[in-house]
Amino acid sequence: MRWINTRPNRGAQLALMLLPFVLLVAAYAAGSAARLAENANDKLLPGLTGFADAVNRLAFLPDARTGDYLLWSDTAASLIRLFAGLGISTVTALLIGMAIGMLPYLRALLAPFVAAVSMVPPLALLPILFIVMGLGEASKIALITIGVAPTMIRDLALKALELPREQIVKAETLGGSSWQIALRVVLPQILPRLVTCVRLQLGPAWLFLIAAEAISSDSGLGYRIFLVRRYLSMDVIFPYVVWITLLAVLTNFVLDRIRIAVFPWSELEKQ
Amino acid sequence: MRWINTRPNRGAQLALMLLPFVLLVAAYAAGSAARLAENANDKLLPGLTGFADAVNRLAFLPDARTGDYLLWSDTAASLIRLFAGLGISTVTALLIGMAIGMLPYLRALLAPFVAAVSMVPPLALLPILFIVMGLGEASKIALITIGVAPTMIRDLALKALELPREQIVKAETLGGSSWQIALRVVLPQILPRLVTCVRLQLGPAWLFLIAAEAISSDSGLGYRIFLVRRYLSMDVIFPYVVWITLLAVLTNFVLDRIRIAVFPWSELEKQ
Amino acid sequence: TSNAVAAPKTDFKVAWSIYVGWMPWGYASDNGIVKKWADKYGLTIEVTQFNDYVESMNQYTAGAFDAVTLTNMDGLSIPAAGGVDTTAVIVGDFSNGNDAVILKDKASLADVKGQNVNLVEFSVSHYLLARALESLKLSEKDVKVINTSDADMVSAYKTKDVSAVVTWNPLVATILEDPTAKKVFDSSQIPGEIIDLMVANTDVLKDNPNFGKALAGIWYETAALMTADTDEGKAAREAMGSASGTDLKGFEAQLAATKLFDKPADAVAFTASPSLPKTMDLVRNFLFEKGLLGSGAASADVIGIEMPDGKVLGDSGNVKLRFTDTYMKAAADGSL
Amino acid sequence: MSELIIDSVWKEYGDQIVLENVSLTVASRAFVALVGPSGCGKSTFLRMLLGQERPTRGTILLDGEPLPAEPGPDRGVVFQRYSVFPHLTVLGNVLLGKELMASKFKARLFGQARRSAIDEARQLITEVGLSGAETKYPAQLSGGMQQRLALAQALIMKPKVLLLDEPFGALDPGIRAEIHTLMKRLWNETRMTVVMVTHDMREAFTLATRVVAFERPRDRPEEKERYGATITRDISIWPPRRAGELSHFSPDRDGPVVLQGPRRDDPSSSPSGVR
Amino acid sequence: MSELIIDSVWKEYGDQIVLENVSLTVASRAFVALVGPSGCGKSTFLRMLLGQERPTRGTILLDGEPLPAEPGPDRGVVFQRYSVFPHLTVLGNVLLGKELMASKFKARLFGQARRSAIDEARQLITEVGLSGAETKYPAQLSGGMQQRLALAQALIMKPKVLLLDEPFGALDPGIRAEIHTLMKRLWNETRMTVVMVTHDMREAFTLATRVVAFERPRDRPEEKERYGATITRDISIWPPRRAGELSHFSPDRDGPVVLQGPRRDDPSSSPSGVR
Ligand SMILES: Nc1ncnc2c1ncn2[C@@H]1O[C@H](COP(=O)(O)OP(=O)(O)OP(=O)(O)O)[C@@H](O)[C@H]1O
Ligand SMILES: Nc1ncnc2c1ncn2[C@@H]1O[C@H](COP(=O)(O)OP(=O)(O)OP(=O)(O)O)[C@@H](O)[C@H]1O
Ligand SMILES: [Mg+2]
Ligand SMILES: [Mg+2]
Repeated sequence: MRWINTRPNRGAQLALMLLPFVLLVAAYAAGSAARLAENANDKLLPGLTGFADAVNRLAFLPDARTGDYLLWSDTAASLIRLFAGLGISTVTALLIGMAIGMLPYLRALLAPFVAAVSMVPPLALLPILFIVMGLGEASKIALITIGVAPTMIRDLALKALELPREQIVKAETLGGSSWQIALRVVLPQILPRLVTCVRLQLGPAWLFLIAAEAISSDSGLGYRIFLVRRYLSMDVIFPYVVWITLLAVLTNFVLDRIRIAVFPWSELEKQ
Repeated sequence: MRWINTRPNRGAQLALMLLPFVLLVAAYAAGSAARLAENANDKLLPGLTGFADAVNRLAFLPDARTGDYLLWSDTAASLIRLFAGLGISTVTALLIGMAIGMLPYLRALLAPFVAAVSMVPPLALLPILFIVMGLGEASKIALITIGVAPTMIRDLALKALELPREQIVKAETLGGSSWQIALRVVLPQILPRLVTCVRLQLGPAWLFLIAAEAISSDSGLGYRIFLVRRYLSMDVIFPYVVWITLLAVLTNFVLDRIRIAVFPWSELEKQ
Repeated sequence: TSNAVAAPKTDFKVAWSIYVGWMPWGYASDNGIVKKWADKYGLTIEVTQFNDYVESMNQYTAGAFDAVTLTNMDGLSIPAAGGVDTTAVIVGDFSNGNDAVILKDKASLADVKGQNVNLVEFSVSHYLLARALESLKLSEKDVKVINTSDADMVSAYKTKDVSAVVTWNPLVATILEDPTAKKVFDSSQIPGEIIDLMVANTDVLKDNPNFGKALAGIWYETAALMTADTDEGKAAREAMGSASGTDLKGFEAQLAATKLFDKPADAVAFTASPSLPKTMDLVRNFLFEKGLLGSGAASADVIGIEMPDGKVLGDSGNVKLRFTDTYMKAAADGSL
Repeated sequence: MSELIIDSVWKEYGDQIVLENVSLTVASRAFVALVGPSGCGKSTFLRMLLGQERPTRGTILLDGEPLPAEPGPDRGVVFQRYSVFPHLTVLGNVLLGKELMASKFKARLFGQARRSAIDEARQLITEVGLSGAETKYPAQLSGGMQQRLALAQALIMKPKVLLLDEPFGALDPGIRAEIHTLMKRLWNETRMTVVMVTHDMREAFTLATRVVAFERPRDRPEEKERYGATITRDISIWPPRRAGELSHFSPDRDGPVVLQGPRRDDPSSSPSGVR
Repeated sequence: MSELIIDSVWKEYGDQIVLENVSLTVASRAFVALVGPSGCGKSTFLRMLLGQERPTRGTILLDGEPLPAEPGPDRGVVFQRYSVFPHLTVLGNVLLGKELMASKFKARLFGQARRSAIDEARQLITEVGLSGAETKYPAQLSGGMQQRLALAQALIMKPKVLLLDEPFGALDPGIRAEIHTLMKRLWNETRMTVVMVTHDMREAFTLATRVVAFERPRDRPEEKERYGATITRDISIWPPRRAGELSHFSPDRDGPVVLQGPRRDDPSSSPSGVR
């Protein structure tokens, strides 16, 4: 039997899926044990009990200074920024992307500009951003938006352009105006793609959030990671990284479910 | 005439394309003039002559300390890292992505792991990366790879999976083994997508490069930006950002031309 | 950003970043001390914490803040060289061991010769290295400097290719936990040269002297609280430790390597002493050599530095950095 | 009335002449089948009637007025593919035209207006044999059902002219025969002129009142760019068919009935789907 | 020899029974047309003959041996779509099978071996009427040309059994007629058994030696999942056609010749392409 034709059964599939994660944890445990045997105070690869301590301290004991439960207050702070940034990007991308995709004049005006802007490395422009937006939440949200929106705009514009010309013509023969066609034909078909688009941008959005929090903040997951990095407190950094990853994976999954629930036809189309 | 049916002619199209860029420069010039009127030494928005001076100094006069022409030596250092990182990512993504797409066992093993890894914020793991890879070029290239490869792997795996089942079956009836099908059917059809995939990852790759150079380096475009950021030398930062953007836009364009030249059929397919 | 505008201003913005000598600002803000003093003078003072020191100075230089915490060297090379006339309102402390040159597996400073040295380029670490090399009659040509971000200095030290670093606390303390790390030179060997300041925009200060007074009031109340050997003092130190990502013990260790001016009289004396002009002369020459006083600077004299007694170091027509004891003296006299 | 007058129309794309001097008068309520080799410009001609493209030279008049420069509700269309909206249900697809016409900004109907529009839409859905499938999405329909839906969608606008571009080309013969019957009936019952492009001669002669053939008179490769296609034949069907007068011939059902054969697994296929 | 024996084969997907107790013996060099309503399991049956799927119950024998569990070079296939490789030229597509068989690791031929393979490929390309298009990519060919290419690609393997799943369903009638002629000739000249799924009765009766109909005997919605389709008719064509003996009837050309009509703009269409 050719390799491409052999398929694992359900059990094997589950086992295979878990294997790399188990291996990773095992490799970590071995590396950590080796380093701790050499230097019991080693901070780079703390043992699993070190993690348990840190997580317990951060998640279940109030902070001496603020009285907050840090993990949760950091998570709340970061998620608010993340979703605000993604939300603004989404709306912007939807409006501008659709307009670029539908209106030839706007396309001529904006498409090259957006393409150029999407290549600008936003991290290099942070000082400007902070001056313009101030140092509060606005600038963090703006960094996420600047980092994420141009790609989303291009993606959605492309999607709007890809709608078969026949559909638009058909809508015109049904008496649709530009506005009506945007509202009833283009928009609903773009929305599922928008959700997918947001999912693809989750990784970059977290990246920009962490970068913004690293610079000026007093709470947030990225802030905490950069704060304790000075002390090489990997016992805090690792759990935070895992937690961020989990949040991202979960968001990704939930968004896809939402798409299927709200736009059932988009799932039918695929098959 | 409906808005969606009005099209600019060639001249109007060119004018529209340039308009946002011109506006941006004009807005900058105005903002800069206003700030310079208040403080002639203002560094945040230097005047256009300030840029000319800085560019002249960096590109055409040797550096007092090293004797290098900084812009060019920085560009060379950065591009080597960028292309090394992208190159390694590309090869990795091609091999693993194709394997995941073609072999059900490997898919069960790796697909969920890669999906999880692609959500890990790489910047947070820098300390580990340094310890493992050292502080030299290796860790910079590794950061680009870690940041960029998981997304590419997923994209290529998806593409390999999307090949019509009929094609694979047909290849089997032509006597193809798994290896032969990979080599002669899947690989060549994935390559053009790989090029597109690299183009999409140019933005993130630059981002990770700049982040890596900001952390430890003695040359490179990102190094220079973060070094002079200490003095808010926007007269250097802006030209560097524009230069990076230009390089990215150019790479993007060249890669697409290469795809069309090397895989002419991939362009035919589109129509 | 109303540098030149004399209109009455009551809202002020102060930026600070996480460093042992500046933690009191965060504590004061959290615990109502800032509000108390601001209210006293009918002002509002918004205190913003930065994780990233460089960005806090950039924001001040660009005009987004009225006051910021920084070192004497950065005060000269960043806002002053950037044309922002800046006055040191409070001389808070100087580094007395907080900055150090650390070698891996080598015990003597002389061993630094020929090595790669990782440090934040153009920072006080760079200056410390220059002073250390001077003490050996060496110059920067004898080593190779590699710019490394402070946030990653600790993990950088752990890598094989790093053998020498220059940095500050808490990074010094964390690196020294590694048995291979040997401190071979530190700022206690150049006492009083690395000074931590609270600076404010000179124009703002001139128009609103109450702002300076409020800052002085905040600083000395907090400093007195944190140095007190009471439960309250301990609680304050613990809170500051926690805010800087460490604990009480770690914070107290950092404090021990800092000469904190908790009494205004000491600060006044330090500012008026003849050693300050000497230090600033060293600093400006270092910066000039590195080309950090502006690309067109013809000599170290381009920027004038005014001392409390009115003497000016450098171009008296272009004074951009001023030391004053006005506010600290007011605190010492109890006339705030 | 809905008479189409095409007067010496040329169409060029850049240097390439696609159509050369085409003149044709289509009587009101005629059913014209347009045939011709692939690439000769049939779709281009249809797009010009639709208003999607403009002739390079010449004029097109609808009821004596120049054609509007854009597609509009007076001319309906069914393409070979992409003629229905994948995000709307069957009912939603048929309603859409009503909604666009009646509600300028919201493009939606509510209350009584919506109920009466739904009644009308349902009636049309039943007429094209899709009743029962109202809540399905196009992806859940077979190709034949989708094309019937596209017809219903176009017909609810009561267009003066119905333009069909190979509407049944992608369907298999059994389904096609069913749709031919439907098409005949609709043409008889509604007051519209039909122009249909087709590759299928049998279809052309089964449905049309008149078959018009486009061809490039000069077809050597080196001449292709320089000369366009034009009308080479124009055949009226005998005995003449007229809309509204039921023809005595039932449409040809694609060959002899051989076995009580395959039926589509298609809930709304007419029970007499025997080939 | 290439006799297929299908013995009481069942196929279930989860709970759904698709095929129920299908038994069929296909003689060597027969041409079987498989017809039946959409969704009744024709493609599934073909996939089982191909080895792409395995029967849930029952056995399939090829020349007395159980079928290998995977597709292999003894059974060629042409699908309705995606049967040629878009990244290879016409010549590359036909050569591929030769290269895969001859070169295990590189999957490429060089030198003399390559030249002789090319000769063989060119001959086949000419036979299916594609000569002149050797360096074109599939995207540059019309649908009919692509399917002829797929045939050539399968035939170079000299398969014992050729399986066709609606290979001509997407083509328009003129092209289809041409391909039928070609198909007849190839079947006569090569030594293979053909099983073809089609929706088109006319095609089935034009080409096949035997027409087999699949149908679900119980077709009420609530029964659909529980009973599968099976063979309901099995008709041998009269007068019998036999491979190698030229039939006296030329394949039906889809209806009467009405006008010296549309030709395809297709360089390799046979010059007699008149309908
Ligand atoms: N927008 C366009 N720009 C340039 N050339 C075009 C355009 N649209 C069509 N053509 C050309 O015009 C000619 C006629 O095309 P058209 O689609 O009208 O042919 P057709 O008769 O409908 O063919 P088919 O039977 O294959 O649908 C073709 O040669 C085509 O390449
Ligand atoms: N992989 C599969 N998993 C589950 N069900 C399947 C699968 N493949 C086919 N089926 C089901 O089996 C039935 C038969 O499908 P098949 O494609 O064989 O029909 P068909 O006769 O070829 O139809 P058509 O004429 O439309 O091509 C259908 O109900 C289909 O939903
Ligand atoms: Mg056409
Ligand atoms: Mg099928």
